[in-house]
Amino acid sequence: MSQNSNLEFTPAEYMIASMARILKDAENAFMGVASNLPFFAIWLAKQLYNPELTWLNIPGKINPLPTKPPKSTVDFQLLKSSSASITLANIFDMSARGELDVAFLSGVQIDKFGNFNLSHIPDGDKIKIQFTGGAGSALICATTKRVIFWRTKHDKRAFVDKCAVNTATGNVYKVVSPLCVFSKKDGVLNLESINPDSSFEEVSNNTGFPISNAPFTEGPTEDELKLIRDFDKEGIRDIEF
Amino acid sequence: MSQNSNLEFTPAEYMIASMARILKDAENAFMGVASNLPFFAIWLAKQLYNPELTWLNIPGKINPLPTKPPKSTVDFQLLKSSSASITLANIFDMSARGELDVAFLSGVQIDKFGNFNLSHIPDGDKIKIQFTGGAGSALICATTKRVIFWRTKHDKRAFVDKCAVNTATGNVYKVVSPLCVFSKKDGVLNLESINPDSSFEEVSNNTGFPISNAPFTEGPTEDELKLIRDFDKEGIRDIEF
Amino acid sequence: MNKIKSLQESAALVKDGQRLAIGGLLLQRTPSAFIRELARQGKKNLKVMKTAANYDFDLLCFADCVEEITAGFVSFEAEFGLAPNFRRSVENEKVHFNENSCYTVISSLRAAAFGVPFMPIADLKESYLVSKFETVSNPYGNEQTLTVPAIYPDWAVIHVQKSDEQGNAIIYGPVFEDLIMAQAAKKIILTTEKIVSEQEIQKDIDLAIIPGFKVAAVVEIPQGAKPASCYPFYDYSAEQVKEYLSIKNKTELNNYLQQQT
Amino acid sequence: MNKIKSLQESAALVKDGQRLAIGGLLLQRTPSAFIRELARQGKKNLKVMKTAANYDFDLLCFADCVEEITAGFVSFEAEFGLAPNFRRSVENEKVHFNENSCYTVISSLRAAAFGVPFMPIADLKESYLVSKFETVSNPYGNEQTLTVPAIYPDWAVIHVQKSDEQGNAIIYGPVFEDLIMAQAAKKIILTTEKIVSEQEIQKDIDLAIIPGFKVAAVVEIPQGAKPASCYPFYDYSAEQVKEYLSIKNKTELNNYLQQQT
Repeated sequence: MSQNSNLEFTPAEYMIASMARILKDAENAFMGVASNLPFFAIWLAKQLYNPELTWLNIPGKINPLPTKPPKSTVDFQLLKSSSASITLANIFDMSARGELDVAFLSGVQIDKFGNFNLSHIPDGDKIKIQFTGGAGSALICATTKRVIFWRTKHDKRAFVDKCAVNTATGNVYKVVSPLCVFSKKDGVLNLESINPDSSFEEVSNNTGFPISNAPFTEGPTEDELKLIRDFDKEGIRDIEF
Repeated sequence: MSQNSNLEFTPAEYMIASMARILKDAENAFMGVASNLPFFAIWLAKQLYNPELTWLNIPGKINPLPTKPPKSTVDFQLLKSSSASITLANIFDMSARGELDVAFLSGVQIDKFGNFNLSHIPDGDKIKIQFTGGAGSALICATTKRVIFWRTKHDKRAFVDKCAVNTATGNVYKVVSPLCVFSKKDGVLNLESINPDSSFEEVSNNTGFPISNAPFTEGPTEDELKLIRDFDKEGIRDIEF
Repeated sequence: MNKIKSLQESAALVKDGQRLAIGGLLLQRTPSAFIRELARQGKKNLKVMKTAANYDFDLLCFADCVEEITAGFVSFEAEFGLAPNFRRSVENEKVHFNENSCYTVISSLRAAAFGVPFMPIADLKESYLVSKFETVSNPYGNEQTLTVPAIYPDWAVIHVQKSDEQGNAIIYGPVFEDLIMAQAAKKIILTTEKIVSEQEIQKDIDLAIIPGFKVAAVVEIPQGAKPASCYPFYDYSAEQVKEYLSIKNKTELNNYLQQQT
Repeated sequence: MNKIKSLQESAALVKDGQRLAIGGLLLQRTPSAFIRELARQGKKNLKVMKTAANYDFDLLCFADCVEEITAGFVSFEAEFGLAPNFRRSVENEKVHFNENSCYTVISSLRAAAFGVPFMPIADLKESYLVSKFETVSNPYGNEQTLTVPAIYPDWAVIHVQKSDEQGNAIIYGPVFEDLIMAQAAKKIILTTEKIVSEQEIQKDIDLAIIPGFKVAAVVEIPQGAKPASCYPFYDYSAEQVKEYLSIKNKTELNNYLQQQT
């Protein structure tokens, strides 16, 4: 339970609220493949903080109005009552032109420089463990103005000193995990705030690079929690936990 | 009147029939801007010789079924009952990929090498006479397999020894005028056949480069003339004569 | 953000010397009313681009609004003849005609839309246009590859059949280069036959290919393409084109501009 | 020309070792029935490409049909987990995974579609993918520009909602990379929910973006994308995806393939 408020919240809710707040001043936000929590963050930001935010996603129906949370990148919910159409290729072009403001990316490893690995773990010239591939991340991370890296598991296998392979590098702005929020400053990740349900010790013990202490994140507010819970009655936000 | 048959026909009808016959074995044919006679040629070829010919045009509605002849490149007749959609950009891409079989181009000057000028007449570094610009011809002539040059006026100002400017050069296959048909062989235009209403002398006197004699073209057939005349009751085919 | 603007307000967004990509092609879906307003406001030194133009660029030449034209073709067709003011302006060196192929206009817009500085193109053989462009060596082979530079319009000006208040817009029939112009340009000005509800856009959502986020102005102008056509609502007007072509001097042009939307 | 073919006949057009671009994305509009038929026919050494794949490429790996995969992402999502046969095949070096960004897949297809040997792309900074590609000097400036090579598929295999007998086809909802694949490929194989009349295509002519002229085969397969979805007709089937993912060995895979369309 939170140390800073009497509201209870789950790690998913902590991450959703933390990511949604980053979008308060965003012009547009893109979520790529397999982006369960970014969906909720963008949806919440549009409800509560930034109704004019332009929401871009893989199916390319802009600003849809889903009636319940999608279970996948290509869920029909993402095609509902949208405002216009764009191709995935043209979303990448927007990023290449510098017109994409915020994008959410995830990966298996992230290191202290904000590089991330969605490719593989090498074994000499061979591939020891094959991951999913980085999807659009190499372009997005290099050209979208503010990249938010999110990961549902925070441990030393994920938060490493140096990635085995740099799939994507560049404009990492913040990193959101169930335990904390990092921001990138002077080329390295700095702890920005800690989940009030966690502690500096827990974050530090699960992070593969040195960090300095930071204040607690403001936990999800009553408004945030009510909106999320009313919308997601099936608990789709917890699918990756 | 024709010397080879007892059918009367106009210069427009001669040109239409001559161009339509070239399309007998064509896979697809593109007509660009301001292509009045090529329209009739393609339409006639599809009626009479090659129903499977794919007809591509600027508005990008493929194989339309106009109920009467269009008056311009963007006439709504070219949008009627078509079979699929393609953008102009993607028609150019087809040509660049080598997938465009036949294209019709016109211009102000054509020379004995099959170059043509739709740009201007220079006066030193300045422009003495500005023409329309070559539209897509520079690409089309260089990359479409067989280019048919057509021109409704056959005189020494049009058929020149050497163009003042080469707007487009390359794969010229045949040249069709009211007086005759040329074909390109060994890098130069050769007289292939003469309008039965004309003569070698008339062609020669109106051509700015040396030519050798050739047989008469088979004039438009009864079938060809009937189809053209039934379809074009307003005489749109004569608009440039 | 309220994007609904009058014709006057929207044309006032365009500054002298800016580069405009103009939607439609020849006499189809031309943003004609907007072009006339640019002329009424006496814009100067505009750089305009399009694959194939007539009424729009000829009028801007007539009104001395243009410094440079990048296009493949500027002319009316058989029914009407050449574009007289374009010709005169180029021959008198009042306007620089940066002659392109329609294809190279598209390729330059693609480079801008893709956020890359140049675009490889097909070989144009001995066309004199080649002298305007640079070649690079294909890094995956040995051959020389012709290229064109990116051209970045400040504005794409597009006439559509339907737009909502936020500039989410539907184009029916041929799209021509309008989509790639919208992508390549910094911002978009839309003139529309009708401003409709979001629900009306949703009915044809797969054709709503202009998203509103780069649209700076939405101007409702029924018949805004006239004398050009706007499929399927109205065809081009031969009479109105001839009326324009009959204008002999600046005084008559000013009268014409005052009489029209 | 009669293009209507059975699933067997159309898959027989594909020869061992050829390169296929596969339409749809993840579990949407996948030409799944065609993929299964490739597996049943025991194709070998195929080179397949797509931005983001799962069922299709995983199954082709499982059935040992693939030599090379060019893609940005190969995985199921949270509901189902990773693509187990893809992973195993790559880790065992039975399949070469030519990892790309989804963006570079698109850019390589664009180069092929535009008939040019390479495509300039945005800088990817220090991504390891950069080591796979060459840079050229922008001939209109001084900066180095990253590029990708054209990739030419022998076939684009696309599942559509409606096609006529000549392969003029409509895609409803997201098009993904299908159009650019159709342009880049030498020939196209279409599987379609329904073969419809030309008149039915004409009703949505602006969405009839696949012209028939490069289509070599039209195969009517209702539910042909299953277990993937085909908007707006049916959603993906979680149950059927799980059924596939429960297959443990080649014997079970063969049974599965025999039971399915």
